[in-house]
Amino acid sequence: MQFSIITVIEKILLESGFAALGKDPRTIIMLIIACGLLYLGIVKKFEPLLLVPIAFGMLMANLPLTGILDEGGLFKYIYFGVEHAIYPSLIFLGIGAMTDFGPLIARPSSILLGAAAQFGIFTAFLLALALGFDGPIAAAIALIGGADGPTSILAASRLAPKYLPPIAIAAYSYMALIPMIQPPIMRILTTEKERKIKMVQLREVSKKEKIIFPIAVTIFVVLLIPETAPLIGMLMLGNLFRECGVVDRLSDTAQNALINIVTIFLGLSVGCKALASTFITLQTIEIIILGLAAFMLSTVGGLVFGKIMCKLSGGKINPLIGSAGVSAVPMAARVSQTEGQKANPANFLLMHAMGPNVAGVIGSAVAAGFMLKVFGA
Amino acid sequence: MQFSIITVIEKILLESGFAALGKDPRTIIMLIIACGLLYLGIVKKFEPLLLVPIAFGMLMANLPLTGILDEGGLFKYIYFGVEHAIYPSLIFLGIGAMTDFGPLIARPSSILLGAAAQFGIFTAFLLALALGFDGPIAAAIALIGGADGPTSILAASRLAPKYLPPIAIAAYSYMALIPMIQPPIMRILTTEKERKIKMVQLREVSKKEKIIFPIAVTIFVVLLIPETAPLIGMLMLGNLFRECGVVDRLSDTAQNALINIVTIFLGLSVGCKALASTFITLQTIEIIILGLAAFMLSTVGGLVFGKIMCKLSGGKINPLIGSAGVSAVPMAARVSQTEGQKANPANFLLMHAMGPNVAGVIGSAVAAGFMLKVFGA
Amino acid sequence: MQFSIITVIEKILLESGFAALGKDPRTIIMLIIACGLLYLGIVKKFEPLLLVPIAFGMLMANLPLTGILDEGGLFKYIYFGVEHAIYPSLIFLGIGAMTDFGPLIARPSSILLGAAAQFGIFTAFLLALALGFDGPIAAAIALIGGADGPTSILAASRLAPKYLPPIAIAAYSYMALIPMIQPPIMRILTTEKERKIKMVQLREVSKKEKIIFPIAVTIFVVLLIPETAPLIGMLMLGNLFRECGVVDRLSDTAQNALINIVTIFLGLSVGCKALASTFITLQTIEIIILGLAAFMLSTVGGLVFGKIMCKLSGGKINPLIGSAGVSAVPMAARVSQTEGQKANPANFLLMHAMGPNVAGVIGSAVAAGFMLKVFGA
Amino acid sequence: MGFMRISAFDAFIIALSGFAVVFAVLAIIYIIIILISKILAASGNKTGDKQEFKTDKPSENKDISYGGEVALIGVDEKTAACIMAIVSHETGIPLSELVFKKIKAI
Amino acid sequence: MGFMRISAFDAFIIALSGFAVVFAVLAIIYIIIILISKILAASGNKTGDKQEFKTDKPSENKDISYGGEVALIGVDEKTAACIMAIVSHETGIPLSELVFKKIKAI
Amino acid sequence: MGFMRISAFDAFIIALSGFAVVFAVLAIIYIIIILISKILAASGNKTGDKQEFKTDKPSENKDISYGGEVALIGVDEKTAACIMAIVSHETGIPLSELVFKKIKAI
Ligand code: NA
Ligand code: NA
Ligand code: NA
Repeated sequence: MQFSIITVIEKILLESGFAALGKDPRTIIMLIIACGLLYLGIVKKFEPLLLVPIAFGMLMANLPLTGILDEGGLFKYIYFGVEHAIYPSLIFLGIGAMTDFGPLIARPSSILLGAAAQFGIFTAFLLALALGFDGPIAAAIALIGGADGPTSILAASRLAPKYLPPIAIAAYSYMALIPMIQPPIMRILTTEKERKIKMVQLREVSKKEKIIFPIAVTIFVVLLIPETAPLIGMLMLGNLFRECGVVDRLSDTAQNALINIVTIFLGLSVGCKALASTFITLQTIEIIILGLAAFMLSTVGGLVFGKIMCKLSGGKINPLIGSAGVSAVPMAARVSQTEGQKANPANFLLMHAMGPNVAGVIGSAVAAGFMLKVFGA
Repeated sequence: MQFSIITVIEKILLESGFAALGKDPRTIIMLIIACGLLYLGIVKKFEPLLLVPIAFGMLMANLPLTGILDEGGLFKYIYFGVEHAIYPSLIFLGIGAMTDFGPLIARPSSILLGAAAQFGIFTAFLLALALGFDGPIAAAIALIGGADGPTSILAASRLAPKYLPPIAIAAYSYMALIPMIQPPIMRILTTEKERKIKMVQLREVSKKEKIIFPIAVTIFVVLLIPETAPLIGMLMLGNLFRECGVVDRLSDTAQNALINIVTIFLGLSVGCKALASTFITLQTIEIIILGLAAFMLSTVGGLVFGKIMCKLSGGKINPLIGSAGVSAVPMAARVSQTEGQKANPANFLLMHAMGPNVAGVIGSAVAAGFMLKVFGA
Repeated sequence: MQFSIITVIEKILLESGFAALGKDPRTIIMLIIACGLLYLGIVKKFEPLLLVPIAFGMLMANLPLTGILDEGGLFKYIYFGVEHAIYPSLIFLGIGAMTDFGPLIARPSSILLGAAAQFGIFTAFLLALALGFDGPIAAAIALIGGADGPTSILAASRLAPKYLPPIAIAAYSYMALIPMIQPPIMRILTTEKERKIKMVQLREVSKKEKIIFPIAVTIFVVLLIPETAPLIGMLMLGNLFRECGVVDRLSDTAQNALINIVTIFLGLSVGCKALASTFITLQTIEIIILGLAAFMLSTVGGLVFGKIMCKLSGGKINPLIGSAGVSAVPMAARVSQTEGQKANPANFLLMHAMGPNVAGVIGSAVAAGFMLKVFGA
Repeated sequence: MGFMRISAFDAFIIALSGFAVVFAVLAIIYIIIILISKILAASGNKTGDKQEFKTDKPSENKDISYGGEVALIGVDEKTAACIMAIVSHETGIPLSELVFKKIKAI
Repeated sequence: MGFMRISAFDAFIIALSGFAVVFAVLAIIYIIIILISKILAASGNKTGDKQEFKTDKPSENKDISYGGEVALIGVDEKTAACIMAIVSHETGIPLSELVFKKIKAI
Repeated sequence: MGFMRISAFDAFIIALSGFAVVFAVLAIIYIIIILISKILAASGNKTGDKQEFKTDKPSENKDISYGGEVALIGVDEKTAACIMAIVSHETGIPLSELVFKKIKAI
């Protein structure tokens, strides 16, 4: 070892990230994208809870030579929970503890809207195949149309780990863009008269129904599609914590400390895999376009089925609640409320849209289970 | 790959859990047991914080073909903390932070009731051997009589991992059944006159005593029985957090976020190992019977020693506080209070019973350490 | 297996920790040191959040024959997060969420005081080499002078794992001793007139500046010294959580549940490695002396540069805020406040000292990154 | 991206059967919900354990239900939502169980 | 389950010595508690650092202590427990440090 | 500890360049902070988006700033710190954004 102050400074500059940036300028684009996502998360408030950690993870991972992604690096350990699909399940536990299935139980027919609004998943799947993506990857991309972040991440980690970052970022970004994506489609597909429909109040739901619901759903859905277990099972466990009334401290922790810790780690993990070599590709742009198509087609599916239900019910169902079936809880339900009130200021659709909205979470988990069954290892 | 919509649906049904249920109908029994435990936890409020996650874990693990227990499955990772005895120690940290050893320090003689009430452990051990169980397994079963869930789970994970689920479920169920198991024994073994005894108020305990207590107990107990370290050490660390007054935020986290997260994982881990092949056996029934015997004999041990102390103290000790020595904090102490008040409405035994009650936690941890010393690898 | 009650008791005593204590009496010294540290933490309130878990971990680890440090033992698993430098990063996430860089942004020149006050690191490094320590070990010891626990622990875990416990204990102890170490040096190096200087109020800092600051610092510092990524990156992520205003629940969890859980584990991990064989050595005493020297020299560095800035600014900067540049947030800033008020009761330096104080955290992280670059594997 | 491993026909079958499966599973949940409600209603009437029944229904007032409409008089939607959230928070009653007939600016 | 690996005699010895060990260890804790109290009392009197001593004893009133009895007049046990819990919660004083002499329905 | 692997000269160079690096990096942060402030000030004046600008400055009152001094009249420092902490807590305003001109015992 020979030192002089000049050699040391020289060594530092040569080994600094600035030197490395020069070698692969695409990294600079990644840093700009990361800052752009921070802007969207912080200033535009696009799902900031996920987008801020994702963007910061992307920022840190793309600063060269940190070794933070290598064996023994911090992100290597944090990524474990994405690699093994632990984080999405724990997030679903928390989401279950935050979700009130009451409106769904009060009007069970609304669950069908949560099925119809998965239409975009299956059409986007065909589009992705047409664009030349392999089956499993097409399935993972298509699930962006499920409008459900953890479901997309779990499916992508199993079916298309290489494409996890753009899929996750597209999923969360479009969830945040729901108030921009859905209203035009809603206005095109529904008539003024339909949008003005006031819905009758929902019946009351007993505590017993709310307690039995998560148990029964777990049993039947997981029996039918075993691959849904880590999502549906944990979602319903969280909901049981919430409703059973005897484990409030577990419910509280599931929807606070635990989900927050996991959200930080999940975001960093997703972001840290967004490296120039896999992110700045034609596929990323295709994924972004396919994701948007999937979202729009899911919205169409929900609205068209809403119109059918409106007809069948003799005009008692406002088709605007159909678009809430994409999930994106509670954003999509709020959009239904807003559009309904624009047509009729006395219209209050929020609670009616919550039924399809939470049904959409189950719907996309089932769709993910189906895709894992068909394409999983 | 050849598809038609009928082959796909057929494949789904053939690969669904319903098909698998037909092959092993014992699984249905397991699902019913899981629902029964959910009923006990939610409706009957049997230690719901543990029983609800255990039962739901059992439900999910017994739904066929989910792969959730396999290599790479969610429960495989969550189970790590039981397999390596991490969760019981962390739960003891939280319990320590919730426990006030003041009443024990104020009347130290009550600690002997916490020793006597481990009687059931050693008699049930002999009974289990007589029924043909191997030494380590007999020891793990016998520790149900310690009336302390984490201690039972830690010992079972080390001595009898195969029998962990029935042991844990029996331990928590009987802890919940204390208000039914103990009172008849208490009334048989004590006279009306004894039950009417009012005890003198406890002396005040200084903060210094409370701070030195956990440190001194750790040193001496772990020196004597090194195997007790992960239980006694963490229990006393939690208690030191509580009493020292300078780390309130650690104490708060130990008894809230941390213990709640670990409780969820511990419950799921225990439940997910309760599969038909090991659970629906004669041994499970034997464990349930032995566990009940252990609980009853522990109660007898505590009461008989209580009567001895009553005599020796010239009638100053109400023997009803002896049964609280089984631990099952604070349920057993409340039973002492209730029975005392039935005999004499002005009798207020709760605080006097808390001494033996918390001593019982130490007692069963020592008993577990002894068993691990004799039978541990 | 042959038993008699006497052989069993004999076996227990022979296998007890008391017997083992006799074999290696140095263990008794370790237990006394552990109790001494508990005393310092609890009664003298020396950084109790870390010192209480460290001391208790030391106590448990030195009680013989527990196996708690062996393969499969509790502390083996808990230590994972120190071994792989996970805990210090997560603690920095929480510290970032607790830190207000506002005073630094308001008077950016104060950041240079946070550089000058790392003087002790580089002088103590030379002293450690002179005492015969190897380069990496000397570097790890010298970083005690950075007055920043997690930074010291991260560097020691990478550069000198064998010396981690004395380094961590020295770092936290001296941080607690700041109110005793610094004032005499401050009074020697500054004149009464200098200490009386009142500083002008700081300008207001906009929310935008506070949001951009952590992002920009991460990019530039990590580009320059990539080795700082796990410290600077996580510190700034935590700060971004705090300032961006859209992820309050993540900020809250980072500075409560998460940092508390990690603090408990970090403390136990550090303490459990303090065994007689490596701790009761001449090196430990040398580390303690070198640590003190590093602290004092860092204080000198900050004060001298403070005097220079005072001169250059035409007497507008009170040099007392220089000593706060060592970090030890917020203790060192409070010392500046106290000393300033002693000279002039109307002097209110706290906020002015917070700038150098938080700059010192960045300064020592950069110094650690430099040492890792030079001496890291 | 390589070659197309799945024929157009197979792809269409997968998509169609996937959508059918989602519908089928959610339709089964639909049936389950109705069954639960019916069974609970039946058992509730049969056993007639009024004590327990009452805790489920905090009030006999048929007006307590989800959703419905709110007449907003001189109040914008955001303010109304705020008021509802505050009342829900203060009373501890979940938002979904509160009914607001009218919110009027004063 | 196989054969009995432990003879009846050995089993009995294990059980007996186990129970003895539990008693012995807890008896040692008993002694430790008494020693701590004695040493603290002695050192407290010797050094006479009243300042610190007072923080340990929030009041000189000898009535403040654990347990004791409560006369319940026209109040059921459950209500009394509720009242005690509420008072304890409101005042921030741990239940174990509160003394209720009488709880009377009004 | 073995032999000295680093010569005295090399050691000195490492120490000096390390200290220089710390200074250099923190000086760069210094420049970054000033650049951020200047750019924000410039863009703030150019675009003139007053709406957003106002949320950054809760008040036009120039007195709101960090630090400053407090005249303590008949109150010891500790009490003053307490008062400031309480006011900060009660109002929800961070301590660093509150200004106390005077704290006077009454
Ligand atoms: Na969905
Ligand atoms: Na016990
Ligand atoms: Na520093």
